[in-house]
Amino acid sequence: MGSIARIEVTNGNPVAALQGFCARLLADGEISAVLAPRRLPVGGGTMPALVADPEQFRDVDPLAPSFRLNAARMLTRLTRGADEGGLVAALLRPCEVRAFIELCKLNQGSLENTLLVSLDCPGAFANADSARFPGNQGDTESLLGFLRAGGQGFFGGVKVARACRTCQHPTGAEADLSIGIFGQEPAKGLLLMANTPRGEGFMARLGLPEASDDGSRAKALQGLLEQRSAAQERLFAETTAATSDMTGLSTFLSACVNCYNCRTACPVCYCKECVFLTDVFEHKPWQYMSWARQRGALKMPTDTVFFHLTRLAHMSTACVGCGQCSNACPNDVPVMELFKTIAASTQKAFEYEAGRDPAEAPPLSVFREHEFTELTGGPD
Amino acid sequence: MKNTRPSISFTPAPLAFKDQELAAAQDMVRACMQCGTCTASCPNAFAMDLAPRQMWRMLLFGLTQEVLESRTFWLCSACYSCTLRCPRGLPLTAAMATLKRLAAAEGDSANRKKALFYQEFMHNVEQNGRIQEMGFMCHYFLAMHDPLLPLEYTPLGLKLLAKGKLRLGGRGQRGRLGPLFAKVRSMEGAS
Amino acid sequence: MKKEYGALVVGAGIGGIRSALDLAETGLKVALIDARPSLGGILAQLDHQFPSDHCGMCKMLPLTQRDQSSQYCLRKGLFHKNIDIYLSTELAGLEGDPGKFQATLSRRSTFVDPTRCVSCGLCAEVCPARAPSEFNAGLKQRTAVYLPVPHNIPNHYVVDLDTCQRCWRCHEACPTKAIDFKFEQRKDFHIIVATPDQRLAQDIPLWFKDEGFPLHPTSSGEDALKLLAEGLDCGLMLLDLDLPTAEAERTLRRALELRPSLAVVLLASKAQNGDKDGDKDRAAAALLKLGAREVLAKPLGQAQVVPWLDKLFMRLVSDESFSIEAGAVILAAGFECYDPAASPGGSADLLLYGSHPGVLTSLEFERLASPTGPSQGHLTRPGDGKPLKRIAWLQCVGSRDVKKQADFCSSFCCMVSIKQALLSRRRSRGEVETAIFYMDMRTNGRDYQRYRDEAENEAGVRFVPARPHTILPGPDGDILVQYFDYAGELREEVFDALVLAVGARPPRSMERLAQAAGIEVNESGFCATRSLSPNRTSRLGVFAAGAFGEPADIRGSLIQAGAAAMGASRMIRVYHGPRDETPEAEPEYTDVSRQVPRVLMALCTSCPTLERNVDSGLLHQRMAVLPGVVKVVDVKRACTREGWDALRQEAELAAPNRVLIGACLPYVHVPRLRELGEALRLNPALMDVVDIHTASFAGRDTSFGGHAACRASCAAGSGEEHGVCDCGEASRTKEMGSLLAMAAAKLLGADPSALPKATPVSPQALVVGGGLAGMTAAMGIADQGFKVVLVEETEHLGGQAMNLRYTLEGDDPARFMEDLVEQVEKNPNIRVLKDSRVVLSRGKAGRFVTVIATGEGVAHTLHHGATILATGGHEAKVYEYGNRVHKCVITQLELEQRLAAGSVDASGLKGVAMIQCWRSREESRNYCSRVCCQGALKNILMLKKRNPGLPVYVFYRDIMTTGFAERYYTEARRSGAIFIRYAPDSRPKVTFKDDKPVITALDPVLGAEIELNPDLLVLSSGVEPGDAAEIADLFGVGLTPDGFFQEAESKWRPVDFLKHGVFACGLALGPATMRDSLLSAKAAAQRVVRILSEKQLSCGNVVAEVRDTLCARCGRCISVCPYGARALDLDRDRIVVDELLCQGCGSCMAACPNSATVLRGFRDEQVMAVIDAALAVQPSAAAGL
Amino acid sequence: MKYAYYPGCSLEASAEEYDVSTREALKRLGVELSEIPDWTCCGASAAEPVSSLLTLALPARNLALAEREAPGLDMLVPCSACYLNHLRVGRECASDRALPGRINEALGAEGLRYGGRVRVRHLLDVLAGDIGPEAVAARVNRRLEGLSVAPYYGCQALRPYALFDDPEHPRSMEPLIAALGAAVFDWDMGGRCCGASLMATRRDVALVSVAAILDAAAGADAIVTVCPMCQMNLEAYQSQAHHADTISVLYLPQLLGLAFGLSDQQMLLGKNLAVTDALKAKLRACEAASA
Repeated sequence: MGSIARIEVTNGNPVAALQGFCARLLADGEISAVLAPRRLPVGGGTMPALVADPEQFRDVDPLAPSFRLNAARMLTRLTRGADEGGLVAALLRPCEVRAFIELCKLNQGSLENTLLVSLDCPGAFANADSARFPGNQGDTESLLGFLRAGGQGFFGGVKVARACRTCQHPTGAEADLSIGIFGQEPAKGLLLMANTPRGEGFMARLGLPEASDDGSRAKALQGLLEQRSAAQERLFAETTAATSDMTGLSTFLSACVNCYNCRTACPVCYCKECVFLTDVFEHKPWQYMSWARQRGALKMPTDTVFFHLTRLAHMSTACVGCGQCSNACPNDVPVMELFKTIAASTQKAFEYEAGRDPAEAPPLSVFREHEFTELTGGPD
Repeated sequence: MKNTRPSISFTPAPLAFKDQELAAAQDMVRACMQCGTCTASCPNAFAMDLAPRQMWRMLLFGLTQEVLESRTFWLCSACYSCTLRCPRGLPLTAAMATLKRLAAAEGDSANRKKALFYQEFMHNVEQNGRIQEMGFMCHYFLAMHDPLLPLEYTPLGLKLLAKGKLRLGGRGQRGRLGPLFAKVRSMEGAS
Repeated sequence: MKKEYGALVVGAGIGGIRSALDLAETGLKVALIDARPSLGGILAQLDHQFPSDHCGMCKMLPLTQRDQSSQYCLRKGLFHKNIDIYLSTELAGLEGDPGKFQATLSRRSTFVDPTRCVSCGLCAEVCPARAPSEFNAGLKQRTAVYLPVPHNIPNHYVVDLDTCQRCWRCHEACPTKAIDFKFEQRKDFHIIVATPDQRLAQDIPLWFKDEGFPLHPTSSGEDALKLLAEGLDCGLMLLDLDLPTAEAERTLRRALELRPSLAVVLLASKAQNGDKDGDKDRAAAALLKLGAREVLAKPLGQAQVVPWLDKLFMRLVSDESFSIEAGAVILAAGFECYDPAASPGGSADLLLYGSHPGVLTSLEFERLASPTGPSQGHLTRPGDGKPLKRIAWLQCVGSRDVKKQADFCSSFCCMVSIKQALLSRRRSRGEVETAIFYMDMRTNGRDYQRYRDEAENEAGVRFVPARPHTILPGPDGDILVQYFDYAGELREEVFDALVLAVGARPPRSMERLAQAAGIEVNESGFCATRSLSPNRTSRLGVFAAGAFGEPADIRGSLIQAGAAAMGASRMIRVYHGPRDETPEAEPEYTDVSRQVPRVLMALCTSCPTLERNVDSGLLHQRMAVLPGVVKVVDVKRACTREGWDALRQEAELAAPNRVLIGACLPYVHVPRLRELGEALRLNPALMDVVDIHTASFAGRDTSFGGHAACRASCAAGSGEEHGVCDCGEASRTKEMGSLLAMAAAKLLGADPSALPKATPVSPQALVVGGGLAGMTAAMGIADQGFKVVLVEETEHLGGQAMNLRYTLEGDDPARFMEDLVEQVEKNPNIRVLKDSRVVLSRGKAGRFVTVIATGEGVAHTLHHGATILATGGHEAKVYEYGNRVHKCVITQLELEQRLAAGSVDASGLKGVAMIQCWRSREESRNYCSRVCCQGALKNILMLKKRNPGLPVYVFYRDIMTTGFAERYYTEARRSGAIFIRYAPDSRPKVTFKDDKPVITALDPVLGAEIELNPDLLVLSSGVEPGDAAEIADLFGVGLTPDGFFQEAESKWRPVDFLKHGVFACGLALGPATMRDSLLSAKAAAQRVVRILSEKQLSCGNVVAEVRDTLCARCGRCISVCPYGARALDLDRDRIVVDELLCQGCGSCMAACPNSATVLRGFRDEQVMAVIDAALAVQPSAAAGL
Repeated sequence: MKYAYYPGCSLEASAEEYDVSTREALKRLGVELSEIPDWTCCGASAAEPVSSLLTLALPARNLALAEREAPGLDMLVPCSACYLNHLRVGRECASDRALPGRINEALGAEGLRYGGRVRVRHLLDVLAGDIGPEAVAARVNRRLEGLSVAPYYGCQALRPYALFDDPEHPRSMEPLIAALGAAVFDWDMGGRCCGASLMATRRDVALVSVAAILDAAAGADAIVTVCPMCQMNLEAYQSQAHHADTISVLYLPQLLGLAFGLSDQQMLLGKNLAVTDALKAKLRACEAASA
């Protein structure tokens, strides 16, 4: 376990404390800019922003339970290729850190050019609900209540997004530094833990007071995880039952209009131009006509299930379960539920976990001679 | 035939070629590649203290004393199985016979005793031209100075007598081979 | 007119195929002949080969100019533009001299016309005769008319006359009249019977009355000659030796003058008692020399003469003899497996072979374990099918055995047994117990020791150092093996099966071949070759390839074949003058990319299986309405000559820009598509052949009644609508329709654009390393007219081989090296750069650019087409046992040098001890260095020659003298050296007493500790590679964990790298004797000549391309490409494909989620369209058909 | 067909029945034997351990006599030991150039000269090879139906020089036995050594081999041998090899003679040490059947 420090919270405002933390980071010569969630001027919630001027930190709010999009893809654009001067520090949720690690494995970004700082994630509201939570507009009191409740239970009649309620990775231990919130009194102070050598270096330079982990965080975490894994089992059971055969799957996805928003929002779907947008799927009239005659009637637009099956095939081993696909879906198709369920089984089959370890190669790019022997009929 | 022999140490002096027979025996088995086929094919191997393969090995190492003390070559019944099967084509049965001759000539008293049977046989042939079984057996018992020995052969002797299969007197070939034996003895003596 | 060839290759095993391909790819025309009716030799029967445990024959196929040659499994068959294959053909005679050989070839007819046979198998179903199947090594039976190899393409039946019972049923059963026994020629096959024996003269006409031969019995030779003089068209004369000898001889000589093609058979009465028979035999022998064909013993019996004469007639009429001209000849007749049943020296079935079902030879076990074998690969005992739980392997059966005239080691059986044991362990997941009985486990290839360790330690194969003497039938039907183990205990073990690791023997037809080719044979019966010119036979211009000169494993055979090809190619260049500069014109095709696709569909019909169970009318209608299909025609039997001509006329008429042929065996027609392409001036990539034959079996009951029979039964059925019958005719038509529709959809999407332009080749080669291998390779290339630059790091040429003074076979390496260095420095085509190093190298096959820095700082940039890396190796450093500390401890190399220089006086020594495998074959260097055993033996023989009485003791683990080196091992023992085996864990210990070594070790035979105090200790330190890491990075090639070069494939591409255009040879590839280095150098030279002899290297039709806009540079396609053809171009930040390396395997397409990489001919839309066509989602369905 | 005949010492004394039956059987087969005058002992298995030169000189003397007295004839030797000793002279001289000189120097003592021209033939080789089973069958007038005969070849007739049969699995006697109408007993101990030369020095070791052979022959009516040493060894020590029921042991020519209609007395069956009554009964039955 790396060394631990303490971020003092003055007058019960943890957001201000973190803004000060960001300023100190920027003050360090090596960091050239900080990518952090910033409050939107109107409508509540936050969006990621690349802050280079320390003054601008005043409306940065990493704790707000608003998660409009997964910032991993943004970070890849900042860190691709050779670093042009200085590191980018990034305050990310754990699922964003893990998504970024997956993308780095595919040479889309590089870990060397960034300092990853992850926050304990009590969860966030779905885009539709996030505006209704006062905490998103800077109301510290409701934010403190949200943090103390560890994200569980109702807030103004609304729960956090189902993806967060079933998330098994509330802490970003893979990042260089991680900010501990669970089991702490948000009004008094937060923990800062270093997980990697680079994290240790920065923590030393930040000069924050030493702290010790009295196990309260672990205990809180333990309780949260039990509750969330039960929720996840329910989700898996529900989804599996609903999509066990083709008819079930097509009804599950019947609301889909092929707008491909879920692909755009998905951090690990890294293709520049999805094959479903290319000429491959511009079918000729006679093909539509013969399909229609073949089956009597043809659902339009076609290739809906084909699209989701293809996406599952391509990225289910890299899915970190951040829920942005459901967030982005205009017609509330339960895409997250489908992808989280399938991703769980494929990753288990390959004994692989997305974002767990930067050195672990993605399964489909590795050939092992003696694999799935029960399928291939023996080692020979 | 477990052979946990004590450790043998020797400085590899050039092999003594003073004895013609020893050199001949070694030359016969020099190309042995220790495959063990001869040992396994020998019908009398179970009674041998040194397996034939080990005996050839010691012969090549020049340990003639240990070889001559062993019973192995006396137990060879010249059935030529080993010579037939040896993948190196070595004349193993001839090597065994050579060791018998060597033991009879240079070996200790026990070896000379074992050679008596063959020497008495040849002595009888020299005198009578053709072997006289009765005469030969009597001379052999005398030479062995072992009173109990004749008792072993009496049941067989009586049966042969009863069947009239034992000739008593000589058959006119007396001394025919005298000159030949003398000549051979002089030639072998000289060489 | 005699056909002209660059080279004639005798024997179409892997050696022959490799030599033929290596020559054909340099543009030479090659005639490849084989006595068997099938291709592939022994490898057609082997599925798994060590050390990779897979088959890899197809890796021998050319990587560039792929479309000139077959691109499918080589065990199925081979075709190449420049290779003519003659099967069932033997070399009958060879006259002339290098550059202009006249070879007479005799072809034994198979009585089946290949252009007619559609391999429907009806003949085999009616044939009553049975014979052991050669393909299954006798484990199964086959009929007299049979398929030599079940999976060959094209697959034609052949008649084996010796087994044939002449019932003629196959002739009647054959639907296409392909089997021809020449009945009609019987009536004009006159037979003269010249015999004074009246009774015989009456009997013969009686016996032959219904055979249809015109017979002319004559009582004397004169009458017979009179008939001949009158011009009788006589085919055979039976000449009775009871005629006076003079008359018989005159008749024979005169008859042959009148009709040279006349066959004369002598009738000789059985040797009566008394001495008269002596001269009867002599007379017969004389007449045979004069030209009589054979001698038939009298008295003749009808049951014996009639079949004999029938078969002789069929032979005489059908066999043919023709002659060809060739510049050079390569003999690659391979070897026969030793047959334990027919062992010379009488003691035949000491090993129960033949009498116990569980005793098999290694070839039979290979067939047993093969999925195409008798038991479909299940390890069950032939005969009663009892599953095998305990299997033993017995090494050196028929090898290393003076009694069986085999004082040589067959060099591959140890590895074959390890492979088979490993295979059995793996396939049974460890349930089968395996044990190998051996004397020396010879694993002297580079990776073989690791293979053995894997078998022994991981797979649990038991290695027993003992030679079982007696094999007895076990208690309950199994096998009892008795042997003497090293501890001197007599052991008995029971096994279900015993596999005899049979060695190699010269091919059965060896004397005939040697006599025909005019070459000498060594005393073991193999072709005599000299050690430092391993490929040359005793006759100039005739080379030995593969395992013909010396038993060798696959890697050895392939390297020998490559070297032989180089020798032949150089011989042809030297005697034929400069290469004919005009390569045939590349056929140019019309550009159809602008045209609307017009598909011509040709369906093959009137073949027995196809015609009678498909509704052709409905099929035609459905196909005609497919998008893009303009014409659907029927062609009668496209596989026959007439059928193909009819198809070509149809095509010329319809002038399509796509041609689709529905026929049986697609691969058979692929070579013909090129010919059709030239006729229609249409790129063959726009044509396709689809297999509609298998579809015709769908839903058909096995009885051959076919559709006609069942239609009758259906009609009689209860009121079903006429025409619709349940025997599956409708489903077969639908299936065939969807197959054709899929192929049509694929053709529609075919990419008519021209291929990426061919890369021009700069006709020069770079050789890195001036040792024995580098120089030999350079000479090999330079002699064939190409420029070579030879770069050597040190100041002088020669490398490691300069340290050698004498070899085991008695050659003088010093003089050999002097000549070689002199020739290299004098050769006009070779530019030698000493004391210089390669600094930078870029480019790909055919277009390399390399910068070389010389000692004086001058930088040369060189444009060259190919590179050979021969950086060599050196003696491994040994710092233990007082080496370099005590004067009395030296290495084998130092001993050799001192013995040669005379600084060690052998007669003064009192005793010498040697220790083998020092720091070799164990973890720090886990490979056998292959040269130290031979090094030790040559030193022993030299010491013993100078001081016969000198005691020499050699501590060894396994003496690795493979091939004919075994003879020297026997000689060394016969000279008095004593060999003491030690196990790795009980190594001899060395201490020193007054500066003399004292060695204590356990002698396993005596079971006793022995202590030696010799006055000289010699260590075999082994071989290490030169420091090649830097060179490897420069040229982008890999290294093995031990630092040798990692070749593309250790067996099938032994001198190539995965990166095309870069080759390696000599010590840098792996431990090698001088002979091995010479061979691999020549093989590498020939691979380079293959590239340089092309003006430009064009890639195949199916090559990958990158659609740059879609590519996210994730790099997955680079890591997944098995041929290393893709790389990230850092400056232009794009993924680039080397078309030459790309073999169109499609792995990159599978890995890319975004279809950014595309394979010509397999685009997404195409494949989607094919899938739709498969589901019968076509307009024809739309049209309600 | 005429052969120079060398009976050997034991055929004069303890194996007289082998000599008589050989002469009678061959006479019936039209083979003329002319005994080599003044022949002497060939050294049997005792010469080799005494002197290497004597081992070759003694048989060479008989060969020289045969060349002088019966030029051009093969020498027929019934006893395997004598056969090997005489055969070895030719073989050793072929491989060692100096040897003929030394042998003739020794034979000089009696004015004899060994030219190496005579071919040494074993009785079994002549019966199976030159005469052949058809000629034997033609002579049979008392078919030995129902008799199960185990062919025993011994060692030195087959090894180390395998001239007329497979040294590991000998078969040559089988067609002869079949020609007599008898059944060939199926066993694979035909070529196994009976340890005869050890009977005098190490009887315990030799008895083990004898017991093994007799056990394997259980169920056969008789064992047929072609060597007096094997015959003596198998018939004389049956009780000492604690072999329960004795088994008859005959010489091959004796069997031939019986089948040719000769009486027990003519074949000196009395002299055999082991002829069971069961065998005699069966012979009588065959006699009756063919009368």
